[in-house]
Amino acid sequence: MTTTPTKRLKMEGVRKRFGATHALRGVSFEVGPSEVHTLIGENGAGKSTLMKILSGVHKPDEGSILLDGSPFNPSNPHHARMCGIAMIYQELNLAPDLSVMENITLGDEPSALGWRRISEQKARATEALQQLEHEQLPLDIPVNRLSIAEQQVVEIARALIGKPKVLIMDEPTSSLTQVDVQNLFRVINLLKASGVSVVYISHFLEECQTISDRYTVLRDGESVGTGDMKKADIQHIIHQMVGREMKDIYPRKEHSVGKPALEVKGLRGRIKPKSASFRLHKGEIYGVAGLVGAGRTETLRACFGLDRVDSGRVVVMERESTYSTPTKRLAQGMGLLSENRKEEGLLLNRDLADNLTLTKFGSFSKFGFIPRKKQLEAAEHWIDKLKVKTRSAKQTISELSGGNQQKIAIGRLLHHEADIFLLDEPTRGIDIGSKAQIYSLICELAKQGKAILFVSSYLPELLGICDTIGVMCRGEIKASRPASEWSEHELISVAVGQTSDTPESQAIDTTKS
Amino acid sequence: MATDPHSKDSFNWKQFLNSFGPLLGLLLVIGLFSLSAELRPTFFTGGNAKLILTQTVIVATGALGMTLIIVSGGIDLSAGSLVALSSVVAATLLLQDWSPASALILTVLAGGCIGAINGTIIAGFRMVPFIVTLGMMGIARGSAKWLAGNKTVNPEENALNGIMEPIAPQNLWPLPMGVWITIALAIVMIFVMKYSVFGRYVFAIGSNEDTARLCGIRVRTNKIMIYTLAGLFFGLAGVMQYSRLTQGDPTVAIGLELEIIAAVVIGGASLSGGSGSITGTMLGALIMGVLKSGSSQMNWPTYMQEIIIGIVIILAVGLDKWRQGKQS
Amino acid sequence: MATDPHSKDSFNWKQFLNSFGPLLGLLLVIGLFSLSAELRPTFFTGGNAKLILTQTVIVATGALGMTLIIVSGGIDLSAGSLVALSSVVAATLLLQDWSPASALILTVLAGGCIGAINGTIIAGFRMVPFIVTLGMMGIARGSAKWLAGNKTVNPEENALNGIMEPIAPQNLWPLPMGVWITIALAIVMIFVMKYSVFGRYVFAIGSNEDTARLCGIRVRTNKIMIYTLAGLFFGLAGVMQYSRLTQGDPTVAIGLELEIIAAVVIGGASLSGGSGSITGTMLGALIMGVLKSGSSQMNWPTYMQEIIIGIVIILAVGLDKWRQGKQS
Amino acid sequence: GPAAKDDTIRIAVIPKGTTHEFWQSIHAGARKAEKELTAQGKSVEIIWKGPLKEDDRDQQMGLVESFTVKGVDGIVLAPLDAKALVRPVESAQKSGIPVVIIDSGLETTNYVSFVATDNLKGGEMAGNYMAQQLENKGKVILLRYAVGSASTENRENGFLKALAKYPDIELISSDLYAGPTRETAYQNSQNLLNRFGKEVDAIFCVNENSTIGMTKALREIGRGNGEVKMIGFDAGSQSIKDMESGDVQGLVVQDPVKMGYEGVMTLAAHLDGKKVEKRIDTGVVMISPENLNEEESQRLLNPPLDEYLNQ
Ligand SMILES: Nc1ncnc2c1ncn2[C@@H]1O[C@H](COP(=O)(O)OP(=O)(O)OP(=O)(O)O)[C@@H](O)[C@H]1O
Ligand SMILES: Nc1ncnc2c1ncn2[C@@H]1O[C@H](COP(=O)(O)OP(=O)(O)OP(=O)(O)O)[C@@H](O)[C@H]1O
Ligand SMILES: [Mg+2]
Ligand SMILES: [Mg+2]
Repeated sequence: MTTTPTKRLKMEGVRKRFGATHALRGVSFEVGPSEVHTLIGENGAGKSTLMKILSGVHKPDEGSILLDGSPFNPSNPHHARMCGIAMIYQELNLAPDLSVMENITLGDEPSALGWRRISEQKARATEALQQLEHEQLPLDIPVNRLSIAEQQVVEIARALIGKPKVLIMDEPTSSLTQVDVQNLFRVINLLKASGVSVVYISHFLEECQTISDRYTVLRDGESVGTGDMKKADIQHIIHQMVGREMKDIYPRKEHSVGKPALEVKGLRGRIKPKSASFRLHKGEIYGVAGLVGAGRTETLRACFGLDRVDSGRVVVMERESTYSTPTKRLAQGMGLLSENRKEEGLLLNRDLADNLTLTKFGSFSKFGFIPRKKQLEAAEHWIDKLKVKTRSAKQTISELSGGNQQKIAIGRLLHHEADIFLLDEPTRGIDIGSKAQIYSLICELAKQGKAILFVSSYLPELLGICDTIGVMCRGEIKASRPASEWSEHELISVAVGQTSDTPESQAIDTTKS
Repeated sequence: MATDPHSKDSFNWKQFLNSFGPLLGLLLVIGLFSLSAELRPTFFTGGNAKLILTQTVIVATGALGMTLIIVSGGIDLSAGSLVALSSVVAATLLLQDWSPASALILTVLAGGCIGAINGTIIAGFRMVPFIVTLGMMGIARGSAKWLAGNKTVNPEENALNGIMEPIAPQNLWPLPMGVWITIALAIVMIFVMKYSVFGRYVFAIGSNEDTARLCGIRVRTNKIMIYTLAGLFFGLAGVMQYSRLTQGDPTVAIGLELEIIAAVVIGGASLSGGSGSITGTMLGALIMGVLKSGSSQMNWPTYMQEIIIGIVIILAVGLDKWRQGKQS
Repeated sequence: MATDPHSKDSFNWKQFLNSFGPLLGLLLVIGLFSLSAELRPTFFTGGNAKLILTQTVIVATGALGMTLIIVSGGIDLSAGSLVALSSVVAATLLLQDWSPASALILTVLAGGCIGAINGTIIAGFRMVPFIVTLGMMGIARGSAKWLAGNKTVNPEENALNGIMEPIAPQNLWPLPMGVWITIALAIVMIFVMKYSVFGRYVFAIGSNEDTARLCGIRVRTNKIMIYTLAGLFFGLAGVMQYSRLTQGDPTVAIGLELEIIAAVVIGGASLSGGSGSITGTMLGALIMGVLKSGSSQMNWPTYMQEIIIGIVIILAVGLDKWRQGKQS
Repeated sequence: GPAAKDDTIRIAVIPKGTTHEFWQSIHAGARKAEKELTAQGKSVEIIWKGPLKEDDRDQQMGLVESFTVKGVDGIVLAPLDAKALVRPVESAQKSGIPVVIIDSGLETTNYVSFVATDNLKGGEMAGNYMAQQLENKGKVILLRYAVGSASTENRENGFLKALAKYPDIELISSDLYAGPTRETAYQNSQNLLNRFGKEVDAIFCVNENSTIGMTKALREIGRGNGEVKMIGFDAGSQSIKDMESGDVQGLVVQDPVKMGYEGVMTLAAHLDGKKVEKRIDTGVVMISPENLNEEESQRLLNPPLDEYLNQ
């Protein structure tokens, strides 16, 4: 199947420049029908750019595209869609005020003489949701009332309804949990069986190996390798990707656990959490697992003073301080890395220096004024330390790739010299090299005695670096144990609510390690 | 996947408030004036209802177009100038012996043309609507004065004068034709906004333009259509303005755009786009109309009217904000 | 990726255009008027430069405050009414025998108070600035008329009258005090916007309010401060307006807010917040001033002025858009 | 229409605006009439209401309409436009509400009476007086007021008509409009003078605001004090000061108090069933530094507003 003579899609010598940045410097890439093809590469390697060229968002500077053997030059996304190219973008793309049904059928409404045929629209949307086993999603509520994961499901559903020839998925699973990932894989396999070509982008290499037939590796805007995924050696792919060997991405640095830094008891927010309790110590990495919608994000936000606390207690550094604001929390040395950096986390049209030093201008300000030189020096220090790929500290942050943006967001907490780090999905959308870097950074921090709360939907990383893992389900921490006592399977079964048969489920407030 | 928060219950509540919020506002304002014993006997008469409707019709017609624009995430500051220009165009055409029917059509089309220019600049060059229409505000006003030769344009008595003529001013019936036209157009627009593909695209573009583009909606074309359609409405409002004054007046309707925008926003639309409704807008226009008419009949000094209308605008939108807060 | 070593080149080009874009615009407009042989002898005189500066000063002072607001992602439609109200307040205080100095201070503070009310409503209830200030526009205008008793307020000759008085109008020097005050304040504001923590917060809030909140910036407090500070500037502009007319006039400065906003936007600020500069704003105000003065001296009819200013607004912002497009 | 329940006669007086001193005087005149009629044992109530935005025709129409629906006993109106207000006025008349027009004309005869200054005559007076001041030779400027206002247009026409008789007087600018406020008038004056300030010999401004604005601008370029002959229309308190200091050479002055007074009295007489004149001229007077201090001038220039308005 992987060597069918007529390729569905063939891209050759594609080049693209954004100002001074060469995003693509000659990429060649082929996909056959009924093939799942993975694009692998570090952050900023050019994966999204390549796919955006295919879907008509960007125009290539050079290069040719052949679709089913004939030249294909999409002038806009509409054109590409008409030609059978569907794409799920890396960043969520929904019209928040429109309903679930309208978002699923957006741009391709069944209509007669310009009037919508609502029953058919409903049928199509329902069918797509059924495929993803999410038929319980109400069709008529605006999507801004869904959780991020549910929104992602809506996005995937949209890509399914057009009966595309080529389906591009740019990190579709970055905010999905295991269960939904399995659903997605089932759908991909169905599509594949019906002849659809799927281009799959993900930083989870195991995932890629499960689902893909072939792969192409991009490095610095060039395609550096392609091959059969099933037969490939992961270490070899990583080598091609980052240009060096990567043996152990989960570092084990010795760190000792000290006094309690953050203690939460029966915390209750407006909707979620219902009653969250945990205890985080200095020098500890505390992981929080759970299904999407379990209320992990809300717990962090309530702790940080961003959302209202209805009842319960928060004790910071052994001092009672339940009701608070982000300003006070930051002053207490607590920092939050938000789940959605684009909407809450970065000043997209400001430069890196401002973004990095925003919470702590104070450290170099005099009489309320900031010496720009010192600010830039501080920024460059962190840019070097975190190996951020950028022209200078004065570059606008929106011009960086997603992973590099994430590094800046983390860099801000480091610059702030926080003692308690609340990290909400810190590795979402980050390549494996950068991930390893962030893991070692986190361990480094723990070694320095910082307390780290690590929320993630990617279980291997939780198991890999955490000292303790708590599992959240329906707004409560159901169980909390040392990481060594958890297996991936157990984590999932607690997360989906099968806690009755696990004796440890009572261990809510016994966070000890 | 936990979907408990979206219970059917809260959904109906929202629906209810969304449709009845502006209606409650209207009743509140009417209630306010019914408190005055002095005003009651004259305020609650058919004649006064007709008066308010007639005085509201121009704002309401403009607001139909503005709703489209605001829902799509834009704004149009040139609406008032465009109404003035259209009133001059209509009068000039009539003066040059065009038939009332063709003058009507040509004027409405002229409004559409200027709307199309707005739309083309905004969509084609991706410029901020606020600025483009601020510029157009001056251009249209200046052109109106130029076309009118810096005077008012006074054609002979003709059929167009009748659109806004209140016959039998003491009674509710018959309503002037203009009122019926606006009601009919409002009904058409309710359907367009709710059930047409175009209507949904307007919401999609206002809600998230990038998404709309990536989903293959022709954002540029649709935006041009939105501003053109709005321009047609402003042109029609201009004809009505002509009919009301029985003259083309290049200095009329200064600041009307703000009144129109206020009507749309009081009606529940959000200036950041993506939400709003024609029913709400019509109620918003009526709230403004009742308020203006009532406070001018209340023997309050003029400045009190300005202050009170200002306060009501803030309160109306504040209340809306508050009830939306209740929902989430 | 492929981050070519920061090409010093393109960077400077950007810097250059950002600071000199509005300057080029100003030179262009001046160049336009120098084409007229008829105008040249009177237009390029010190006296005329002084005239333009004096006429621009009120817009420029208001624009200092408006820049803050627009950079923070807001807008203030009540600026014009506030200038009128302040002019009445100043005149009334002077009439009641307050000393000029205390009248000046109290008026500026009164402006600050109304700004603070705007800010409190906007930040406290998270309401759209457009609507809140639209309401305040009516409230302030009505209050001005009320305070003035629906008349103009004419105090005796006093020191405040001198702020805007052009002594020796045929020569550039001496410039009226008001011009110096505005220049001094502009310089202070340049530093505040660029180098102060508060200035950075203004940019941060305009760029992404949620992020600002997450980063511990007291968004509410800062917004109230922004609108209050802007109110102080509008109050000062009101004193200047008083000084210009030597009377408090509640009907003055209608539509001034749009002129002020236009100046800020021509100066390179984006209405969606997060960008803008004081230097640009000052140049924007000058562009508007030169245009108005020049075209009225060209004996162009008023409507030509309106049309041309409209076109310039669109072109200026379009050009800005275009050069930003060039950079990326 | 539905008459008032009690026997109070309610008369609506609708000016063009409310902030000019001129309209304050009209208001005083109306109050004076109210007082006199009350003293005669009639119960009369004056309702004084101007459009929300000055110079907004549409709003003034709305006021006439709502007073018609409300059913007042009569309306005294200073129409903002000679044509636009025709329909509401006719509609009021048809509903049995008599209308007296004051200050500016209306293009219909369907009203009770027209009480106003003869503005054409006022303009001519200004033209002739200017010629006399210039000894029939010189360069002059006319600063107009605004589009569509019948009274000021008549003044402008009267002025131009008078000037036509003097071939040696050259009109160097007559295209510029002062605009609605004193600030616009002042700015336009400054700009006009920057261009023509050195050559101009005399200027005529057709209303209160533009007279004050232009005088200020003239004084600033150092050509006040009679160097440029400044002739204005209407007398605001500032203009009188300016005449006293020698910066203004002539002011055509109307009698707004009389206009307001006669407007209401005429309407009251009509309501009593008496026959009234269709046209009542309230007169214009040329005030110059010579007759400034005469008693008649002082009565016109400093009407006893407080006596009637602050009660
Ligand atoms: N704006 C909103 N309005 C109403 N309900 C919301 C809103 N945002 C989230 N919810 C609800 O709150 C629940 C929890 O949200 P969320 O998915 O963010 O939790 P989480 O455990 O942090 O998941 P994640 O794995 O995405 O971090 C969801 O079920 C969702 O329906
Ligand atoms: N609109 C743009 N303007 C300027 N530079 C851009 C733009 N889009 C992408 N780039 C640059 O192009 C390069 C490739 O970016 P791209 O988003 O394709 O990377 P990616 O492989 O998808 O990375 P990630 O895994 O982080 O999503 C990056 O260096 C990025 O900074
Ligand atoms: Mg990407
Ligand atoms: Mg989450």
